[in-house]
Amino acid sequence: MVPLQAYLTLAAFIFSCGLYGALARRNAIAMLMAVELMLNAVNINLVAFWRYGPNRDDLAGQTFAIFVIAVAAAEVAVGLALIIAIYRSRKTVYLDEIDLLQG
Amino acid sequence: MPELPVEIPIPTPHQAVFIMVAVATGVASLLVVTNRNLFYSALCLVGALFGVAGVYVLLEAEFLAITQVLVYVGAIATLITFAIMLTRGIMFGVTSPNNRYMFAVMSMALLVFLLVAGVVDRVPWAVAEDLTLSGDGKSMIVDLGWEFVTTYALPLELIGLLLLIALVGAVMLARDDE
Amino acid sequence: MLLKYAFIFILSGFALVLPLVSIVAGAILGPRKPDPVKNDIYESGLNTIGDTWIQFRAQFYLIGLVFLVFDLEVVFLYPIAMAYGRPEFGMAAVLVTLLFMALLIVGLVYDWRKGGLEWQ
Amino acid sequence: MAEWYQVLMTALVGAGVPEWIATAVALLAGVTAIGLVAPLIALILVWLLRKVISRIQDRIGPNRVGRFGLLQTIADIVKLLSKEGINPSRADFMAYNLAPILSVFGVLLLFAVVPVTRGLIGVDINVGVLYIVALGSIGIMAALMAGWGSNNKYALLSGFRVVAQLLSYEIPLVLSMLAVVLYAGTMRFGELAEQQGNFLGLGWYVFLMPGAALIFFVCALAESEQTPFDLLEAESELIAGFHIEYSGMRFAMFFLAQFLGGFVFAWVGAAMFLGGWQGPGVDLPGIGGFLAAGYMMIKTFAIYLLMIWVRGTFPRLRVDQMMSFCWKILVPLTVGLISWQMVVQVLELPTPVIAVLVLVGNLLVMGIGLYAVGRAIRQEGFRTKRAFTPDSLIGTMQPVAE
Repeated sequence: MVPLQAYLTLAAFIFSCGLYGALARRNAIAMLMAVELMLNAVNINLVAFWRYGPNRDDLAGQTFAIFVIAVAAAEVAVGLALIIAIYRSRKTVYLDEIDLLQG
Repeated sequence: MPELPVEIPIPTPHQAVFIMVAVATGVASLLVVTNRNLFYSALCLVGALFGVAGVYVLLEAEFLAITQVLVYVGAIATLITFAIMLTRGIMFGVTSPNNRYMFAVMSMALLVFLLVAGVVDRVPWAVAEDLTLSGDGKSMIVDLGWEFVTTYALPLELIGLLLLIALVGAVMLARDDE
Repeated sequence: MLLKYAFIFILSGFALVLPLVSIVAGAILGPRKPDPVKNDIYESGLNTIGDTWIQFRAQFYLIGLVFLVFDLEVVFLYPIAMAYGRPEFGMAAVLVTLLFMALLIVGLVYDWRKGGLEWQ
Repeated sequence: MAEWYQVLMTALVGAGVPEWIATAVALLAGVTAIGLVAPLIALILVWLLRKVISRIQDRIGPNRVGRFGLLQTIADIVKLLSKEGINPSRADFMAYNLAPILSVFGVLLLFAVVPVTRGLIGVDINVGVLYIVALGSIGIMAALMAGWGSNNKYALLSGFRVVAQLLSYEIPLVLSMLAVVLYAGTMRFGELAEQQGNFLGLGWYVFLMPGAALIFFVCALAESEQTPFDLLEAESELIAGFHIEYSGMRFAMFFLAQFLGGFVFAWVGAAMFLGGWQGPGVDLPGIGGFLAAGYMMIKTFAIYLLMIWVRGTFPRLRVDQMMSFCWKILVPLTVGLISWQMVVQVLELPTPVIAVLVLVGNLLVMGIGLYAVGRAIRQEGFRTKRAFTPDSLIGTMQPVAE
């Protein structure tokens, strides 16, 4: 059997990758992809805790993971639509060039 | 032949498969955030999402694994690829540069990983003694569906509402206004 | 259960190797005489004009959007359909499901009215 | 009922082989069987398609290489092997070369869950029905990569269309399969076939749910890119579709994936609606198993022949017609069907009454669907008399005005 720590470490690694990508990329789509990675890392943790936890008949971990996937999908849909709309008016997807609020 | 100072454990097939899947997933997700070509990033994202589906299978959550493939690989990755194609001028070369905080962020992310990994290793997790699953996989899916319409009925409706709002908002944003 | 997925795992390795081997075999057995005209891309026999990656309208994105929403509906509906086998599954549960489906149908109708499904 | 790998493993362990070697040998044997059978099926399918289409078009078809032209496909493979694999200029190496591999990958994986007979299913997983749909999305990714990587406007446009079409038709496909899952209460192909075994093995779901079966068939045609939904490779518009820049073995891979994809959908349809391996006499000792496997193959090939027949007779749809048909007719109909079934099945009624009500709902769905299609065709008749704008055909090819 694989120890629980192995899954958690993998999730931590994926989360750190996502964190780096979300903060270091200039391209908004690349940032969204990084956020997806972070959400996936969270899901791995949820399912791993469900699997190794004391009460596996309680499916809260899995249910929550499915809800996370649904919310992530909604986030991607709106996020990408925003990016496309901004690209149409400003011709850029680089976040540091989008400074609508600076007047 | 001299004795090795440390005994190298031979992994069971389960562990060997986990190591393969974990390494593939980790490398793919690292490539997602380091690749300079956005389209390749998206391809690596698909690989990483597949790897996560494999992790779910190893955790014996097969419905979640199939959901992962269905939603992430089937829909989200495709939408992201679409958006990449819709929003760029020239696709060759560097399409996904890093910003000026890159090195600071990199060290921070590394720090976060080391911290979490260290903590994960030291915490005495309350892992159950007996790890076999009760019932077959089918009863688990049935229970999932039952949970959706009873315990989680309200979250289910909220998800439906959220999706409706997301659809309406996204259609308004992305429509071509002639 | 894991034994079944081990089979799929092995099969996936095989399914990658089979086309790879065929393509490599084709590359080895076939001739290789590239020249600029042959390697040029074929667009109805005309010389290609401009950049290939011209911009596309957002129509395709809108289709993908509706698909995403319905895909998620499917993810929730399949377990609910399986749960029909439980004896305590009653009218209240059906109403919850129907309300969930109705919400998404409202989204589809909105997209329809707004012309998101028209192909111009 | 023991599965094939359990039988094989028990036999090997009985012969004194260690258990882990027995497991490995059993699984590898299964994989090898799929790997051998799938290309063989593809050979037969290509030959069958050519022969039947020729007959429909009043031709003879291949008849030179081997008896009845049976070896023609092998000759074609030799030809394709000896062809030059052309790398188009400025094509993206990774995307261009990965696309054909991925398309075959996605289709071969589908063979893991389709049933042959009782106990002879690659693996009978609990999510079998969803597995088919989920892995179909690999083909979408492959088409998108091929279209994008080829550096060709037609290929890219076709790649976009593939995605739009396959994504759209996945929804009514998966909902029509949901109708069966809702009634049967299982997603395993083995159990689905078991449940259709009443009435001498003729209690097939196609008699109970003709509407769902019809919608499944239409969507299967669209998902496997067959006529009348083959405008992804329409010669007159897109030359050859997303694989226009492919030659030699790389082209053959797309070809293989397309044929096997259509066949797998026929197989799934036979398993879900035509009773799988069920038929008269499958419970007989001895020959029962062979009869069952025979029934399964006959049903699958029958559906595939139906697909070829459609291919030989139907004209091709336009893009806008195709999308409207999916989203404005098929999706509302399937959602209505599911809702009807959900309400009917929860009522405390005797089983025959529920069956009759489900059948009534399906007939209603078929009626409404055919009426809607008929009305659309009549409207289309008026429309084509007006001068049509070529823009509507080229569609999204125009660059966005700056």
